[in-house]
Amino acid sequence: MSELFLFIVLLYTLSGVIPLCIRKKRIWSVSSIIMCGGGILLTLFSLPCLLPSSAKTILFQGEWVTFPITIGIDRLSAVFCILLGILSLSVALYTPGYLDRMHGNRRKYVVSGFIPLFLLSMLLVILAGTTFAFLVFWELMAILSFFLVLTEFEEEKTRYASLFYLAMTQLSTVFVFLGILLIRMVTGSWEYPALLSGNDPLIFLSFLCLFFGIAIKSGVIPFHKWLPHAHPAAPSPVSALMSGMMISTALYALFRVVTGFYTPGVVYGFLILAFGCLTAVLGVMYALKEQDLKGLLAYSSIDNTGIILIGTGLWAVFSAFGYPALALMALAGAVFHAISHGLFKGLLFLTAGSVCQAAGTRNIDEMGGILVRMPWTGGFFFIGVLSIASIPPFSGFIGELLILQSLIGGLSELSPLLQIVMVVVLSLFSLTGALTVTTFVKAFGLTFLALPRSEGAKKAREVPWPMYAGPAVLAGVSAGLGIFSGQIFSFLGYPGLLPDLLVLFLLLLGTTILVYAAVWSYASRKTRITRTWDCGMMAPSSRMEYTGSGFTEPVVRFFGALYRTRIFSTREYLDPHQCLYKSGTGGIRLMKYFEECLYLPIARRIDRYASLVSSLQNGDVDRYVLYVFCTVLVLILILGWSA
Amino acid sequence: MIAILYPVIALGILLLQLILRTHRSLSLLGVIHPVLSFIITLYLIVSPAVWNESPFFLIDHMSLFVMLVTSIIFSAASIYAVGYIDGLVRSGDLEKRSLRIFYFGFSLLLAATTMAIFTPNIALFWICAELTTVLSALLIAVLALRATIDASLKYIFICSTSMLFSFIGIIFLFEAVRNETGVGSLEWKEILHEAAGLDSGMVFIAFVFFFIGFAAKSGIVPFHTWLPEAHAKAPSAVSAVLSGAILNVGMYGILRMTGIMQGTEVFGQVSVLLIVFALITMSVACLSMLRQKKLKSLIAFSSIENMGFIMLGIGIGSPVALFWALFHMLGHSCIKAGLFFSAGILHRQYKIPTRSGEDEIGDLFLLQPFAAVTLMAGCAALIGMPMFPLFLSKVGILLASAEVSVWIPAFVLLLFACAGVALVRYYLSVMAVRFPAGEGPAPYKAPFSMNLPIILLLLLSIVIGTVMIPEEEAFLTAAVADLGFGVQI
Amino acid sequence: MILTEVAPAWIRICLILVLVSGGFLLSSRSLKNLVRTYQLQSFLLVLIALGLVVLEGHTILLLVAALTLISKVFGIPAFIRLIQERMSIQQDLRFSYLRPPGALMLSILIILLVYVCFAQILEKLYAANSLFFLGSVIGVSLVLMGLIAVCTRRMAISKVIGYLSMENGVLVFGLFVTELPFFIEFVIIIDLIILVLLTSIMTVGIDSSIEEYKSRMKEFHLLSEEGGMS
Amino acid sequence: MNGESILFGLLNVAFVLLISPFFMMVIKKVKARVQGREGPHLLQGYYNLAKLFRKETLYSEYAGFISRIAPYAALSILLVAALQIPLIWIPEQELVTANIIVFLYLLVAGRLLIALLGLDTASTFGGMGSSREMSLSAIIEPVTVVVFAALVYVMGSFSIHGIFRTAMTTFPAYSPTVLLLSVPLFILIIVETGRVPVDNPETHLELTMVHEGMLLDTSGRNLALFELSHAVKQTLLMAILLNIVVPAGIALELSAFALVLGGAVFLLKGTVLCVIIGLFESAYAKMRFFQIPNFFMIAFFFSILTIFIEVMM
Repeated sequence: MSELFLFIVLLYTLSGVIPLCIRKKRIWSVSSIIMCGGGILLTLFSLPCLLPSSAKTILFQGEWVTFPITIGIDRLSAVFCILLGILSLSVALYTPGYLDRMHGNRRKYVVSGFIPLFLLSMLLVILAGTTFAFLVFWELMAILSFFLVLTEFEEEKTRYASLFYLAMTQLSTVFVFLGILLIRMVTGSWEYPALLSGNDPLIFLSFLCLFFGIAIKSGVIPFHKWLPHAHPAAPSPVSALMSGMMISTALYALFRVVTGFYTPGVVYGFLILAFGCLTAVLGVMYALKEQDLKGLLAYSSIDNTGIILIGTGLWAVFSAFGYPALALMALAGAVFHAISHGLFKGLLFLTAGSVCQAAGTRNIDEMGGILVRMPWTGGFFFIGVLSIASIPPFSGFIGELLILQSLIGGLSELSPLLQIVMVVVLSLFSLTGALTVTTFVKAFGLTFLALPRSEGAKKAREVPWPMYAGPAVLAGVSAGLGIFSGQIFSFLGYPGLLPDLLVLFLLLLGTTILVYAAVWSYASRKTRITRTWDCGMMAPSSRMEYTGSGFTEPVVRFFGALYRTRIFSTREYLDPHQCLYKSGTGGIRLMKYFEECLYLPIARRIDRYASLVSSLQNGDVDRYVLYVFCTVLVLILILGWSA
Repeated sequence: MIAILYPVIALGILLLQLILRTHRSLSLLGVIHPVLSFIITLYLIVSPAVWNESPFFLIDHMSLFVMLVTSIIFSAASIYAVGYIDGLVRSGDLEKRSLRIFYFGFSLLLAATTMAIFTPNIALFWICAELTTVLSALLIAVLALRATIDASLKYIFICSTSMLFSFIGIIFLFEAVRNETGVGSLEWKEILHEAAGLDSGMVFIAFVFFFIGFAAKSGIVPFHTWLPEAHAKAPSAVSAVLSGAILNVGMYGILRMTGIMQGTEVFGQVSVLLIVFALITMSVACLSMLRQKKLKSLIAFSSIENMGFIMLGIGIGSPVALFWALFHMLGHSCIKAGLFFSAGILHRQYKIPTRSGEDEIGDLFLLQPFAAVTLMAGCAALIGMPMFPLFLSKVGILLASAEVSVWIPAFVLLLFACAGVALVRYYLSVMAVRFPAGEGPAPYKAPFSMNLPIILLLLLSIVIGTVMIPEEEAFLTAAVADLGFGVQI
Repeated sequence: MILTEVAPAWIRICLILVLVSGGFLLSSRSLKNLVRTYQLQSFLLVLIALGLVVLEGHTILLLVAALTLISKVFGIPAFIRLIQERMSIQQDLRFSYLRPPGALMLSILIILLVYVCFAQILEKLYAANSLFFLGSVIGVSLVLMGLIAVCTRRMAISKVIGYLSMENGVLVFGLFVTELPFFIEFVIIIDLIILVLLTSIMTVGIDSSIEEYKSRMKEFHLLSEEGGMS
Repeated sequence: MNGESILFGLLNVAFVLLISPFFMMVIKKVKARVQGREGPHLLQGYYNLAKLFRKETLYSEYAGFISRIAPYAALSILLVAALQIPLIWIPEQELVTANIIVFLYLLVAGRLLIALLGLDTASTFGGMGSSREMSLSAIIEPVTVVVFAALVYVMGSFSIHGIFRTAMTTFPAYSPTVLLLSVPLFILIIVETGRVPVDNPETHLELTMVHEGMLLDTSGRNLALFELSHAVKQTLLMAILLNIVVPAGIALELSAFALVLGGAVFLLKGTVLCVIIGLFESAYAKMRFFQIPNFFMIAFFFSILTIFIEVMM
């Protein structure tokens, strides 16, 4: 068992080191093949650990310079290992093709080398068995992903994104670090604590720290702002991994912490629930308005994080009030959604990456008509859309179903005050779901359907087969996971949580075939492909179509309070007294609320302090001696005072 | 009497440097001296039996540890200097005549540092520390530019004036011991032995005054002002030594002195004093880092930050904290020296020492891929990424500090985050600058002797950061015990 | 016999004079006077050392007195004069933060502060009129007054004199700790080296001719413009 | 999946398909009468469908596979959804898929397909229609979910089968909360089927149309399928309201008489409701598009009120 595991680690390491050390043309195909092997092996390796009977297995035990490191697998980590295995398989299939079409030379080696290492670091985070090991791998994950985000460093936006990412990830480290230190103080050991409880304020403080640390990493609002900058800036396979796997890894940590470290408490639950609701609703609101295809996907990751947080929060609340059945349902929903989100978000990012590369733009308004040009890519994207829009029986539906069930179930169980909270959560949750559908109708419809709106989109061509084979794997798993969800839950030992969607799927399939057959046999089969309604214009032009902004305008109007706009204008004058107006520009733009009202003010404040402090260093030796003089006086005063 | 070899070798080398005048031989001698010191140190470390043979040397785990760090840094710097100084001479930045001054000063500096570490007497220690100031000031000014002379003068003024206070402290200490035992003494070991009986008021005065000078020596705020300028303007080989070895001399003094304090009644006050200064140091350094536009100033401020962090470990005063403080010292020296070396390559590439104003770095990855990558690795190490030693010492010291107050690690971690952002922000701002086609400088080919020490130091720091070298733990624990702190870690 | 009885008073008078000389050092503007004051201050140290020899009979203090006489009363001042001549600076007219009257006021406050603070700590061990106590207060005060000089004088050469005065303060204090002074001599040597180095950097640069040095020093703000030019 | 379930499925689906066009025409007829017109024949719906099925089908030359799949998928999704809602007979054994959330999300699926279809044809109206449709659906969805959550809460079952059964068994003494729920349910019917004041199914005016906008480019059998699925959707939503508020007549055991009775009673109930809808539509004017959220708030208010009242009791 542990040998096999070490072999898998070796495979990942090898596939990371090979392109970093050997500079041969297309060496990354070799590395990809190894990574495929690693992914498949990892999936197979983790499957038996899922069984209800399997206990925690220690795979490796050692010391990292006096600190204990344990690597072990249990059922929760096995679930995420499988996700990681599948994602690495599909990314490995996808990456070589993507790299071939990327510009720059040396960075290709770096990207292809860092991807497996990044995956490995996440694997180790998931399998870490001591808080110290967790911290080590968590940090490695952060730094590796930072370098990957930085790939296209020539672009100003990328550098901004990576700096933002680094700052936030450092902040996350601060919290996680602190949380782990506090746990170490409370328990006196580096082992994962088990169900801490008690009135020690340190316990709650440690929870808060860990939660905020994880929240930053998984893009919980208001700590999210780095995410829509960083995820799109990275090359698409990396975006897929960051959105698909890194967020899942953070969520794994959340599950581990919330369910394992602390005795569930009401306060914990409501805290998570509140952040979850905020994240889900605002995340999808921002996603809806986003014009950058990858940015839209990134925001949608935030919204899914929110959904998962809601599930986790519900778990804590229900557990604290003593409804284990409901709690289990909520947690199952959250975990399942985390997995399925990993899958379909990976799928969406990979296919979106192909599209962006082919069209040479990430702006949805400049796309259109891609489906005809890239049918495979488009088809798999569509499956991703169906999943994320939680269309039954695709996988995205299951998580929402379970969480909704537990919410509605909780409605009839809890005390009146909590019921009201549940209603609020319920309506926000469903609002999120509906807006997600709208968002992805926009994302799919305006990107793939209708007429191309730019030259780039017109010239887009289908990618080579491995680049849609990777997404195909994800699409298959994503669909299968939904269809067989009932069976999967029974296999895991939780039967009867949800209706049998296999039947639903078969019914849908059968009915469609029946309807088709009926229409085919009884109705007229005459078909013509022509111009349909063209308003009397001779040919519909792409300029007549709805754009992304137009599409979402009604929602923006409905939720005007949330989308704050800001008017900007610049004027130029002919004379210095600013009397003779020369020219100017003006407009309205959507306010980046969190960035402009939260992040930038803080950054400016810190910068002000920094400039204040660095003005101490003014180059004047007299000033320097003065510091010494004053300090000595103060010290003498302290001496006299303390005696 | 193995230890006697240190001064003997130093003398021999200095004599040879007087006789031999060719550039080659001078640089060769420059390498031989620290490497020999390194070998002797290693020998001493593995054979504890010979430690107590000479009354003129204080040889214990602690001094050997600091000496080890020092000789590693000096060896690396001397190897680096072979190529670096050669480049300076070729480009005309360094006059041929100054060459001998440089190598002579370099060897003398090593000798002074060695003596400072091994001397059993506090006053002698003070004198050697003063000597290191003078000699490093000489090395800083060796390029004879307005900026370097300015920096070196500031160094002398701030450090020497502060060091005078230290001497007052030493006198107080002496008097305190005399009051207790009737016979004054300045031997580290004896004072440590007598520490418990000393008058608390006297001892506290002694400590505070002593602290002023050595804080200035190790760049503790507000005595740090000389450091960013001196380290930034010195030739990179010298900056590395200053940051990696000379700062440690100051810390060594504070360590020993705190060890003495540990046995007295005033340790609580000393601890608070150290922690407060450490936190002030770290905050000033980290915030200043955010505004630095020059690479070497940035790295220099990061040295201040790290010194503050080591002092935090000392201030906490538990054996665990001291253990990790020593560990941090080792790791920081290796990483910082490596970083200054990388920065030196960039300075050669972009001719920075001869210019004023902002660094003009561009086409970084095209012109200097090696320096760029090692710089990146060094920054990652400074930020405290796992695989590098600073991460571990961060965990160790912060864990110990959490026992004092939970807010210390929170605050310090935020400062570390700040420093990390500052480093990366700088790196990001230079990495993408492109010179217009044809206007960039010709690539500077760094000789192998400049690349080798960087690789060695980075490898060394990764080794330290990932595995415990056999006996390392026991050795460090013993070093902590030598200082007068408890035995167990 | 008489000498041993007179000696304490003698030493006290000298100590007070040392402080007074410190005050002069702060207030004097002419560089020549500065050097002369420093010379006087060093000479007072010699006298204190001699007084201590009489009082406590440590002959090693004689050695100290001799060394001080040679280095501080004759050697260093002569060297500084030499440099001053080469730089053609007569007056120190630019100050930062405090002009001489302010500096004097401040130094009075400092003496008071040091006295009060040290009294707090040392009263348990020493009588208020013991020589050690007096020596420590005056020594530390002198060091701080020297520091004021370093801080407020803009010209490097006056800073150097301030530094030397600080050192004298340490020496004053050290003289009262018997057995110790042996080491103090090392200190003097070290500081001589520092001084030599420092001034040599400033006067001759590392290797340049006088003209080149001046053109370099023009921008060098440690030297004031009116002082640096001839 | 036993025989009973299969029988139920076939019966229910067949019944829904059969009566849906009729209900559509009833509403049209009522509206026409109110406006003083004669109105279409009550069986005109069936003629229309037959006509459309016989006609040629046009596809836009820019359209992809969405246009080909959507009509069939939309209808079959609604037919599968129809299994969730028993019209005339509630079988003993619940279906394995019976779940109110599945029903809701199936409706969403249908809407998603139609919205994509609107974009697929590359016409401006299609985009406009789907934009409006999706925007409205975004804000009606919380209302829908809360209404159904209230239903689940009041009736104590997660499937509509169970809800109907509860309504049936507690029929004479049903609590006022169910009456309260009928208001949001009614509004849901209006919204989901695109009726005045939210949408106007009669016109193809670009200022007002929502649902029709998306279907503007469909023709022939595809249009027929969409019309049919629209009608089915309306019937299903009506059935929910009817079988909760007036649960009388639903067969609880399998017998020919009970089924016929159930069918007849449902037809009657449905016709009455259609008349009400028709009158309601005639009484109101089309709302401004951006006023519509206010209308939804009424539904939201009532559903939350239901829950609160139930909590208080």
